[in-house]
Amino acid sequence: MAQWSSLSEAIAAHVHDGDFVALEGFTHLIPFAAGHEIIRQGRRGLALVRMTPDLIHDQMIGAGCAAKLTFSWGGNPGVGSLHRFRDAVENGWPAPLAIEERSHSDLANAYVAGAANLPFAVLRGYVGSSFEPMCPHVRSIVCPFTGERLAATPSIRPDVAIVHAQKADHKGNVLLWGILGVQKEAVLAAKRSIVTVEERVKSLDAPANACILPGWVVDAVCLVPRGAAPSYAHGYYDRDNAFYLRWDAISRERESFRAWLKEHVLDTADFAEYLRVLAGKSSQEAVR
Amino acid sequence: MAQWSSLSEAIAAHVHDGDFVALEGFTHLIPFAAGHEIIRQGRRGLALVRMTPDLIHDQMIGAGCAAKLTFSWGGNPGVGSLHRFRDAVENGWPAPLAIEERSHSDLANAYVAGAANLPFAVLRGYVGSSFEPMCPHVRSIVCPFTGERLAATPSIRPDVAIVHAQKADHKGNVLLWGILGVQKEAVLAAKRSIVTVEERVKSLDAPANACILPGWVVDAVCLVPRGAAPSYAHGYYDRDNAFYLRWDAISRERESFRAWLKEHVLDTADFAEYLRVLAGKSSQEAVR
Amino acid sequence: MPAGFTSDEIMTVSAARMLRNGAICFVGIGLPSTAANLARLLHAPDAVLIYESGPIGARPAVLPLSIGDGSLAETADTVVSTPEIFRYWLQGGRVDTGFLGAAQLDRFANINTTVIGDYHKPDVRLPGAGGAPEIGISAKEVLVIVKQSRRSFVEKLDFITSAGFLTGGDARERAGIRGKGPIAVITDLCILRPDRETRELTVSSIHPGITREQIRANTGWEVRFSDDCGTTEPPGEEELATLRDLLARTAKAHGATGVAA
Amino acid sequence: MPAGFTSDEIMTVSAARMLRNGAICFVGIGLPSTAANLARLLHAPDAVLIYESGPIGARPAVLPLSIGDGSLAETADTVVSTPEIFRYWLQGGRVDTGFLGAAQLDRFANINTTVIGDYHKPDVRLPGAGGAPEIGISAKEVLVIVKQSRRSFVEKLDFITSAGFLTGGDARERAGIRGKGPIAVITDLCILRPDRETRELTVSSIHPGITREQIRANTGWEVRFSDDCGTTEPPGEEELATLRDLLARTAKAHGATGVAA
Repeated sequence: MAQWSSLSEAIAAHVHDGDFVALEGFTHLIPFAAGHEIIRQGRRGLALVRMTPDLIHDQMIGAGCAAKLTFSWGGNPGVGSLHRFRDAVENGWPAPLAIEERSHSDLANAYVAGAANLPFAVLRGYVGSSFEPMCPHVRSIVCPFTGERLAATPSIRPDVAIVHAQKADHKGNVLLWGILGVQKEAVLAAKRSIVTVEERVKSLDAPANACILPGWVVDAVCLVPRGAAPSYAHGYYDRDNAFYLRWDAISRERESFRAWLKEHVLDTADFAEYLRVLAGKSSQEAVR
Repeated sequence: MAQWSSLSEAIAAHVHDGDFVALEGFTHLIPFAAGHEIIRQGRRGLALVRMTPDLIHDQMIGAGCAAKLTFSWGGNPGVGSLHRFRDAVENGWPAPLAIEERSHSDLANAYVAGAANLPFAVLRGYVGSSFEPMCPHVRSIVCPFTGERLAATPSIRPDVAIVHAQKADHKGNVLLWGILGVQKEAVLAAKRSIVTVEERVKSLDAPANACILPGWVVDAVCLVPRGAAPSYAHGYYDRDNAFYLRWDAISRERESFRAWLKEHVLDTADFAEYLRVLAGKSSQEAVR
Repeated sequence: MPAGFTSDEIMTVSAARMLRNGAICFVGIGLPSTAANLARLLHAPDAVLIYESGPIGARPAVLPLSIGDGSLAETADTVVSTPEIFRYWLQGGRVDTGFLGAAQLDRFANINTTVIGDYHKPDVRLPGAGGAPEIGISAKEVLVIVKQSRRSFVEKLDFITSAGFLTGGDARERAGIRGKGPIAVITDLCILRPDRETRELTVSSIHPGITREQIRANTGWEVRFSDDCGTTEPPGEEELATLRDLLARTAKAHGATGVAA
Repeated sequence: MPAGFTSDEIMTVSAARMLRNGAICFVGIGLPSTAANLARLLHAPDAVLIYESGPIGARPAVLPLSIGDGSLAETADTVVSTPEIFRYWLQGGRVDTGFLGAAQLDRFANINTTVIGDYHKPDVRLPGAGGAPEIGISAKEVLVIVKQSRRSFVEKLDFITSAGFLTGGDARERAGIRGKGPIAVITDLCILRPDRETRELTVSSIHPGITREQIRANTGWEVRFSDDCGTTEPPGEEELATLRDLLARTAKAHGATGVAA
């Protein structure tokens, strides 16, 4: 049953060291504020999962929160590599990062299987690739009717899923729209879930068949305006493309990353303060 | 690519004797007009599939169109048995009817597997029931990761799927809303598809993430106002509950059924005329 | 039968009482839907009613005649596809209480809604399984509501559509079924519950005015009565008024069919 | 290089020309997205662009910077969930043309976007597979657009992310893959197509002003030229104007990043 709470309370209550944590968002509605709060609270040893880990995962990995990453595409979309992710994989900094690598189709199916309480997913996948020899989670299964061989992979069942959405009502019923990604499946596949939202409303006033998470499948709902920035929230604000570009320079070296993290995340009280600090920076840069 | 056409042209072009045909609709948006046209055109030997075969399937079976029915619940919802269906199964009238019986969960999963181009579906199903010994399509499969045993059933891949929807635009993009049932999956699982609609519109003006079938996955779109009657079309007209009750008496005996079918379906040119004949009857009855 | 209420009314009221407030309830059409909605109007306003056609959190003003009435969609928190209902919501393990009807059941609360007689040459072809096989195994617990007679309470089923306790004892657990199974069967005569050891359905409460002889006469096996078997609390005024009001509204909306009761 | 257009421009225009009008196209971000949208603005107004984030039938006014830009959702015929895209639409067999980029490829058009060096101790960790493994096998045919160099066109891949023709000949069919595979690789120097027998990528068309020597120097294997190897038709005025206009609008909308080109 959804409890309205502050984000710091929600992370403290539901995300523990060593947990298997899904933060999802396919370019849209990425839960940046929640990721920052995980960093602030100093979580360690997390096994993270995300289809498209990007800046927020680069930050959590660089901050030392993660021991493992399950993913299908890890990059700065439209810009290039994730330097902190690469540094962890290539050099073990700040800690070694185990990876479980999948394709989008696999991971999307594996979330679906998790939401459906199945132990594995079946897909037409990976044929001819190096995944099956190299990645032990890719196995095969034979159709009991046709004899066809298909790929089978383990379902994803996170300890906790964290997503951002546009609205929730007082009961914690959550509405999201636009690019939906795999957020519904992530929440339904997880044991616990936290949803940050742009707006708390009296009534969702949702159209028929909209994507809604009933409050009783959510554990904590937190009001965090702009909580998906620098990604975007459809109907609320646009993607801050300039930040994605700036991140390439910030994250390239360990020292510049550490300085940025300290000033923007570790030394800020919450996401609202982070946004103020960031806004100050941007206006300074604009003045130069 | 969707072609706008008359329903009689669409049935003539896409439904052939012996085809495997899905007419879907979970209480809502049942394609009655299309079922009548199949009867009118005298199709024989059809293998029909529907989760909840009701009056329209009773009519097609009683008219002699069907050789087989795959289903999970066959009845007159809220009223009782389907007499024509029972007569076919119990007594082979007017023709023997083979049945492939499933549960809702199975058949829903089997349509999903069909839409996803998989040969089989996996579900937690049937444990402890008589299905596995009695029904050869229920087999089991072992999870390659956990060793758990689950049910496996063949996917549904109809030759043609027929559904009714609220609206389509000039390109044949189709919008439906309300109780969606398994219609999208049925269309995507089938080789060909026919959609009858209440209304042809310039633009669908659909909300984000509405249930839409793009015109290029549909073969024929037919304008058939009230084409789901006596079931209902959300936003257009209500369910004619009285007709469901009357059907019990009409269908109970072979002769009363045959007389009804001749007058209402075989001797009418199309669904519009059927509705006029039916309306005449109802007003006569109301006068008595 | 005492004056003041019918056997159908005490059956429905007794069933409704068993649905706890806040429970996520997967509702079959007919008697289960009547009982679940009555509970929602009485002590369980926060019960979440899920119908297999797609509505989650439905609050219909009148009883639906079919499992997919428009009123269910209009009043629900959300309406998803039927595959999603079965995959993410029922199989997903989110349902507390599965509320089932039955054509026939046996002493271990196994249910048949498929066929009477030989499967391949049936005497009576029933509507079939619907959601029952998976509701019976995936819901955390199951309530069964059914009118009691020798036709419905039989010694041996011709087909098990939905597993109860199978052959009794720990047979259900040994089959690997996760949900607890039928915790009560509510009829127009009494309430039966599974014996703790044998899991045989045992009369635990007899409706006022009903005799043990009547129950025996309407049960196809030698029915047992629990040691602490008591008398069912008769329907209270509010319970009766709410039920009658609901049925009257329903009859007015649909035309009286007698079915939804 | 002749005056009037850049090597990037002829690459994008050549790739765009290969997308037929009405094709259902699964679009990767970056170069494929540029080419597919250019095609849509030129000869293929009825091409249906599917992005893996969920939009089906997207018609963005400017190029998306990410695979899930809001403009894709706003202009699409419908937006479904990401699982649905991969399950019902790609795996469902509805995609005619998969449009891929590549970090590296080999002579049989196998693609690597995973890792350079040892998988477990990589020299360079690339972003990973994304949708490529299943686009490569489920789309009816695949187009690859990639800048040509000895770093991208290599003798041997460290990891096959997405299957091309595997070891050549009928290896792809023998592996049970249904889709036809890469029918063309379009680079900034030339167009390569698989040889009918060996399936080795063979230069079938050389961009104006490019020499065979340049192509050899930028290919990590001993590249072959087809017997009827010709010269690529230079970009026409309308093609160039449309591409430049699209890129200018995009730069204005996003701030110039140089990435989307």
